[in-house]
Amino acid sequence: MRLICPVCGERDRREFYYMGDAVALQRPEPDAGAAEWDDYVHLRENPAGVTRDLWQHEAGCAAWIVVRRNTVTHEVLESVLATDLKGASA
Amino acid sequence: MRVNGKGLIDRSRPVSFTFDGTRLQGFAGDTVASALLANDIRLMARSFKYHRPRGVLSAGSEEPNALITVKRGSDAEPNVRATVQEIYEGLEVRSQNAWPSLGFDALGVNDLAAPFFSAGFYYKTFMWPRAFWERVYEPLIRRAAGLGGVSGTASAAEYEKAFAFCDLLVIGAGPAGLMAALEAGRAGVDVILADEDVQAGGRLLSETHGVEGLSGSDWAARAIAELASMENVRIMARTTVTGAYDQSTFGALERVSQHHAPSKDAPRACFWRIVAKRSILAAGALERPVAFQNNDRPGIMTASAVRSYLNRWGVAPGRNVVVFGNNDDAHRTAHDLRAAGVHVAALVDSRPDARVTGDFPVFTGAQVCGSTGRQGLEAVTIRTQSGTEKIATECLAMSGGWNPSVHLTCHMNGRPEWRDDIASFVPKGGAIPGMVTAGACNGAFSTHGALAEGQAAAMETLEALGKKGAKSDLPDAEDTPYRMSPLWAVGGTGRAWLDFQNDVTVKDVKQAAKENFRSVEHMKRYTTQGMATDQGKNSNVNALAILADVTGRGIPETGTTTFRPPYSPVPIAAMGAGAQGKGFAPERLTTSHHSTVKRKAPMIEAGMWYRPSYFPVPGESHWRQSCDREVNMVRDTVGVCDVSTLGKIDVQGPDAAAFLDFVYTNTFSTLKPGRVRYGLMLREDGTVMDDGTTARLSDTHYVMTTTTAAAGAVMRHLEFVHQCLRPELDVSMISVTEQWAQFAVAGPKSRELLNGLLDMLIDNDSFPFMACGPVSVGGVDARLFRISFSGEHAYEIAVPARYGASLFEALNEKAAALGGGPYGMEALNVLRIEKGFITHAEIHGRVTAFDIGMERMISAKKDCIGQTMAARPGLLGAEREQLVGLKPIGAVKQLTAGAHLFDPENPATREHSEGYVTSVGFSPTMGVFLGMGFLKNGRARHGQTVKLVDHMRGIETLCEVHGPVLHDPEGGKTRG
Amino acid sequence: MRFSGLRILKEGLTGNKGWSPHWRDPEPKAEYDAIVIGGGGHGLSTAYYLAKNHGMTNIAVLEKGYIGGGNVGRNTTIVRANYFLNGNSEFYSHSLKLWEGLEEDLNYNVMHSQRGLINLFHSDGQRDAFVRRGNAMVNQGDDAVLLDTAGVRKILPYLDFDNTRFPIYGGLLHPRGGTARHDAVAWGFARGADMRGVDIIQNCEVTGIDIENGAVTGVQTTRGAIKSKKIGLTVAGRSGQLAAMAGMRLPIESHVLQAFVTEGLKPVIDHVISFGMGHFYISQSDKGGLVFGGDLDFYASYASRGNLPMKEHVMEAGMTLMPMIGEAKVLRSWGGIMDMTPDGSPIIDKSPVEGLYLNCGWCYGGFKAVPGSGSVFSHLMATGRHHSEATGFRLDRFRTGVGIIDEEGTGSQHNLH
Amino acid sequence: MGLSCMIRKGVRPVVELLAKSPAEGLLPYAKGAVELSELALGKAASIAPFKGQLDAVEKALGQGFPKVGRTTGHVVWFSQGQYLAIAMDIPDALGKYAAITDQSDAWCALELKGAAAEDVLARLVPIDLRQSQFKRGHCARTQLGHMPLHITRTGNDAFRLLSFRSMAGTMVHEISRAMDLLAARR
Repeated sequence: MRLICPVCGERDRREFYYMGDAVALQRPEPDAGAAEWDDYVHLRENPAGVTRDLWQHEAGCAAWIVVRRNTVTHEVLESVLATDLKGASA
Repeated sequence: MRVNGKGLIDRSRPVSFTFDGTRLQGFAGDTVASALLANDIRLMARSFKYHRPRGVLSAGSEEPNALITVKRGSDAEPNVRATVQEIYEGLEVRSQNAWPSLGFDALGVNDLAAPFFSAGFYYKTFMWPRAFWERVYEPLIRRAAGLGGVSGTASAAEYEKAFAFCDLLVIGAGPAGLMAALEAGRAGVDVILADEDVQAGGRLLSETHGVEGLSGSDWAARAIAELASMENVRIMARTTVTGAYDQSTFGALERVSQHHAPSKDAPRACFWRIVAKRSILAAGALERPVAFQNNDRPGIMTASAVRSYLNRWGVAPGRNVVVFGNNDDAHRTAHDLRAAGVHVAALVDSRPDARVTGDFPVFTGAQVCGSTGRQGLEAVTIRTQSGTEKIATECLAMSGGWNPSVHLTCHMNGRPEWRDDIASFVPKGGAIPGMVTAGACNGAFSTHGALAEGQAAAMETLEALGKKGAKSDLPDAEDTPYRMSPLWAVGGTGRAWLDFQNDVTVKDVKQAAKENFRSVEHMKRYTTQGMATDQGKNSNVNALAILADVTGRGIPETGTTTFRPPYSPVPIAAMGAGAQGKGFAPERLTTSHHSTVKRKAPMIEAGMWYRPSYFPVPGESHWRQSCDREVNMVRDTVGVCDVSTLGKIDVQGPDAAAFLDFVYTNTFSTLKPGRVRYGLMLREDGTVMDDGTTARLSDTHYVMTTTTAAAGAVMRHLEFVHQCLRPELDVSMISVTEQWAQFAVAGPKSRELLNGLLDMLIDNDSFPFMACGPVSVGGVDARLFRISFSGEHAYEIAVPARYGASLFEALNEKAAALGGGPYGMEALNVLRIEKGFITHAEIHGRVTAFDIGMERMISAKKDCIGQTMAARPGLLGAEREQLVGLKPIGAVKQLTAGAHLFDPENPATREHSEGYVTSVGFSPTMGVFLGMGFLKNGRARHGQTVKLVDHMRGIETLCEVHGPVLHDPEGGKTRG
Repeated sequence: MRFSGLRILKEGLTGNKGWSPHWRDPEPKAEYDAIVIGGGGHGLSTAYYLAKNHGMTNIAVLEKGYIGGGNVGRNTTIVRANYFLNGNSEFYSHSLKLWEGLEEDLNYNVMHSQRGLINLFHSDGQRDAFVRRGNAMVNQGDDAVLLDTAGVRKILPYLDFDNTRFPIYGGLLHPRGGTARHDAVAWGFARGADMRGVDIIQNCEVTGIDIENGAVTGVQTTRGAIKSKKIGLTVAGRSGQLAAMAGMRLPIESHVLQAFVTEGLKPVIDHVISFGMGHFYISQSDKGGLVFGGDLDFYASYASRGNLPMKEHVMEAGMTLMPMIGEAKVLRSWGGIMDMTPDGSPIIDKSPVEGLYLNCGWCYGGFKAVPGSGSVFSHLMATGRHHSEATGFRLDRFRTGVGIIDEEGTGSQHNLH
Repeated sequence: MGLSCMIRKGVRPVVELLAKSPAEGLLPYAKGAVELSELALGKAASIAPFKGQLDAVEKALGQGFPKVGRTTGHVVWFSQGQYLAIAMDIPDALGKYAAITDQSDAWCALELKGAAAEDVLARLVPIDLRQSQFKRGHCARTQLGHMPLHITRTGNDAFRLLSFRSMAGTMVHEISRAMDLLAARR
């Protein structure tokens, strides 16, 4: 399996660390309440199909990236720097 | 029997080898199988279940019967295909799964008991009496099962792994693959051409019809020569592409030195990871047998195998051969044999309308329905319209038609499609992204068809690569149509084999269906059909057809089982190459390593690092003596310990302070430059992640320390928090763990030691407790931190790593002069237990700040990672197990880590377990064992007595519960 | 039909003509007293115990493909009860006791073989952790023995004790741990359930869950609508999709776990060996294949196949621990889809929807749990109350933080368990 | 080879600290058509420009910075937003615009040279090092076996390899093993 690092280009999966659903980027406010925090830390859409998940090019440039990927075919559709996404949303 | 004037072997180079101790001769270019047949040896192996005598079925890696063990120096390689292993001078080959001998195999009796060994019989019995399964039945079954054996000791052989990259990977060097590689190579793209065979050509090496007026092998040789002359083409012979993985990554096994005498330096095989932008599968096809009564005798093989032995290796598998098929292709075998002067006793074609000519007896609309000959074929019985007759023969060449080699296209869950006209499965387009299939593996069985599809595949691929391909004229070659009509099994009462190795017969499949194992997956798992070492390459389609027939479904509806990687088996040593011994993980050595080893300190692993456990001195025979001495040394004078393995992370930038406030539970923005503070880090779920001290070197520059174990995880976490949560913060992190060699100098005389070493003097005002700053030693810029993990007056001094070894010597020299010296992990552990400091033995991933009594360190004035979830009701309260100190008060004075804690009144059962011990050490300072552990509502139970029970070590004692800190609770010593 | 050696003999002498289906293929009825969705190990054992222990026979198991085609048919067949946290300890202990009587109970030889499981440790810290585990096992009433290096060498002489990267300090032996023939477990429970009247309906995919004012009323399937007021989900690997049909999100991420088998070899490994340092576990099947596995591929996936980096890691672990397996050839590798939860422990609970019960989140501990899971889940479905040995697997434990069962201590990141 | 670049400046040096190089005593090693030797990096500092300060940094340093995976003069791209200045003096003023971190002792620097150097690295490094793809001056952050690696092609058949100092022994072992196995093929 190969992923695209927006910084380094296409690399073997062995260079990447996987964290999970890209929901990790939307950290709730401290006072958001138990339900929202439970959602953030535990509950998952877990789609059989296209998903957005969070990886770090740990053995490479250390960039955290959001990868749009198909969980059934393992097709990689797009990958973006987490910082760019946050910049855009900010 | 050798046939003069035939074959590609080098008759000028005789090669001798042994089979079960008997010395035999073959020629360079022979496989074990061809050489044995040349020596008129047909019996080569025994089957798995019934131990039936077996010879070769095929001439390739798909061979299910002729598996042998190759002796290689001290070790042996089991389950080698005799059809693949090339012979070399001195090769030692042994047969397998037969005792006492291949000729007389005691377990052959299984064959007589076959009626009781029908499909799934073992699910229905061996249940009484209960104990007998493990004691009697299973051991017997295990001993009977298995094929070859591993030697039981580590193999001396070397294996390696490698990566390769290309624009186009062509899998298979038959006519289709060669044509594709030629066209792509000429167009200038980077090509890798991989083929599992020794020599390029595929079926061309085994057929008499040529290409462009040249013999097949000559044409292939010419093509390979042209390819070899191209810089952009890489030819990989003896290389089996074993698996297709995501994003066009392929696994491949190269047999590097198995074809010559074992050499201890050369790798036996290399496992390749090949990354290709595009791929072309030209894997050819495999001929399928026909199921009829006793179709498994030595001497019965596929028609194409007979042609291979004859045309490629110059061997006639028998002096007298019968050919049996359901297609025109099989006729070639009869013609080739005849032309080579081998007697063809009969050609039997199951099709009434088959058109056959040739000067040998021909039976159309007839079938071979049985055979005789215990250890080798003696005769076959054929059934014609006019009845049955017996024909004496040593070899039956059978053909049920061809199965395209679709296997790789199934590795990513692709399902092949059924084609009625050729009664075979063919690859589904797009099953492997970027892969095009061509030639026989695609259902194009003629040489012309293969060449044409190879060329077309190349053109399609070149276009996809954005390259212009110039179509060259196709070499002219035969284009005989493939005429066949399905014949899966010949009717009859006896046992007709489908899966030869696993002894699965037509009856077994029918019985499975009767017992409602009608799904193809159920049938497979119930009968073990297709689960042998050939993974059903020779048998799946036949078995499927029979299942379809008995369940009244069509073959497409019945579906197939999934072909999974590897295409052909891969040694664990190949995919795991380099890991044997220490190669599994890098070894990290501190700058004091060599000096430490010289001091005879036993080393222990700490993550990937090695750290000294203690430093023995003359007269000490037990580690406890050394440990006690080292503890006392630190308490009384001064000790030196290499702490370089702790993670050190430089945190710099205008927002460094704000960033640390967010990742730590406590506040670092209020920390003054030149000072150090202990920090606690939580995971977002509120559990403790790590702890350590962080020093502020300047307004915008901190250096954080982590535990040795968590260094990597913390660095990753910091980058996550920065890049994914707080990218607006202007801060950057870089690890300086490797840059600095850092040593703890601990004990009442630590300052005295340093003042005898540093280029300047320090005192309690210039360097109070928790101070840090630049110093210089021997003229080298260094960093000094006044921190303590021992509870004593202590420092940590860091120098650029190149000076580490030298400084360690200097520190020890000075320490010795003061009555001190180096100390190791054992002493460090005791010192911190006396002081109640935690390590990952305590913060093991399930404890909260509350559990370790640090909930007050979670500042309410700010948000931080883990703060919210740490406030969940379940993570607080008396029911939680809380950190306590423990002292034995019973008769038994020993404490053990891992023991559980109970109310003295209660039995030691799960319901009553109230906690457990995490760390234990003998405190020479206090003359008792001290422990740390977690106890329900522990903070409220100081002074109470609990029962410690360690079933594992047979220890039970009473303990007094107290606060974790015993040594110098007021901390006067550290400030001193 | 009752299976026995005698029966084998009789059939053998009469051409094996008398065998009958192990289970029927009935048409789905319009309504059942209870429906179990998922014909894997957990679903089939749930149905079996619903019928056997609770007398509920008008029930159906709905399977979208063929029964036993999920993780029960693609695992490394290990059966053990060596957990150390409340919630897990009592449950797996309960399950192991059921295993020990399973052949007689089912009249089906599932080849449960208690060949002993050894967890190796490689540092003092790991030893202490395993001692704590061993003590927890004995506290629970199960068995555990602490072995030092010599003790391990005695039963596993072929390990590399001299040169391996992470020296072997010892091991925790679980004598009652072992293996079983995975497919047979599914078939045995199917046959047992079928004999008690349970309808096992294959090729019947559930496409919707009908809910009226907060309670389930039935399911939509590829073979029509089926009514029932009690529905249990046992669809590990697909729990998220099924829960979504009921408008729920679960604390689950699906991951792929690979496993491997080598060509048949003469007996060489008698025990089940687990190498924590490299996350590698291995045993040898009765057919002679070395069956082994490692860690997750670590990325969310529904493709039952894995990639090279983890394959290589697993083989490398094998090579540093027991280089003598080097010449064994890997014959086949496959992948299963794991329901990974935030604490690595399962969920057996009522759902917010009345009549809809959850049995999911088995991570990769599902096989050994098959009998236990069926017995406690059937109890919950039949009585509405948690079984005494399975009170810990609550759905709300993550939100409240009460009774989190995190054996690995790696916290809420799903793939780290 | 002992690096003895000692800066004497303290008040009263009482000890003399000797410098040791990471792979001291392990190299050079030659096999087949390849040589492996240790490189003296000299002074090496990582430069991570603060937000929007790249221009200021370039000005202060009097040179442009390389693109990702490239080298400019003495500056190599090192990681996301991070550069490594090798054997050059860093003006203190730079600290205003960037995080400067001394890395002179953090890395074991080796040179692999020879016709088969690329084939040796193909045994250990998971990226495409073909001359056509990875040209002189190109660099990348990746892995060497299971070790972190910063690799630069310094010539047609020469590479500079940086990995953790503490892993020098394993680094040398793995590369020389690959050299041996490659040379033993026939």
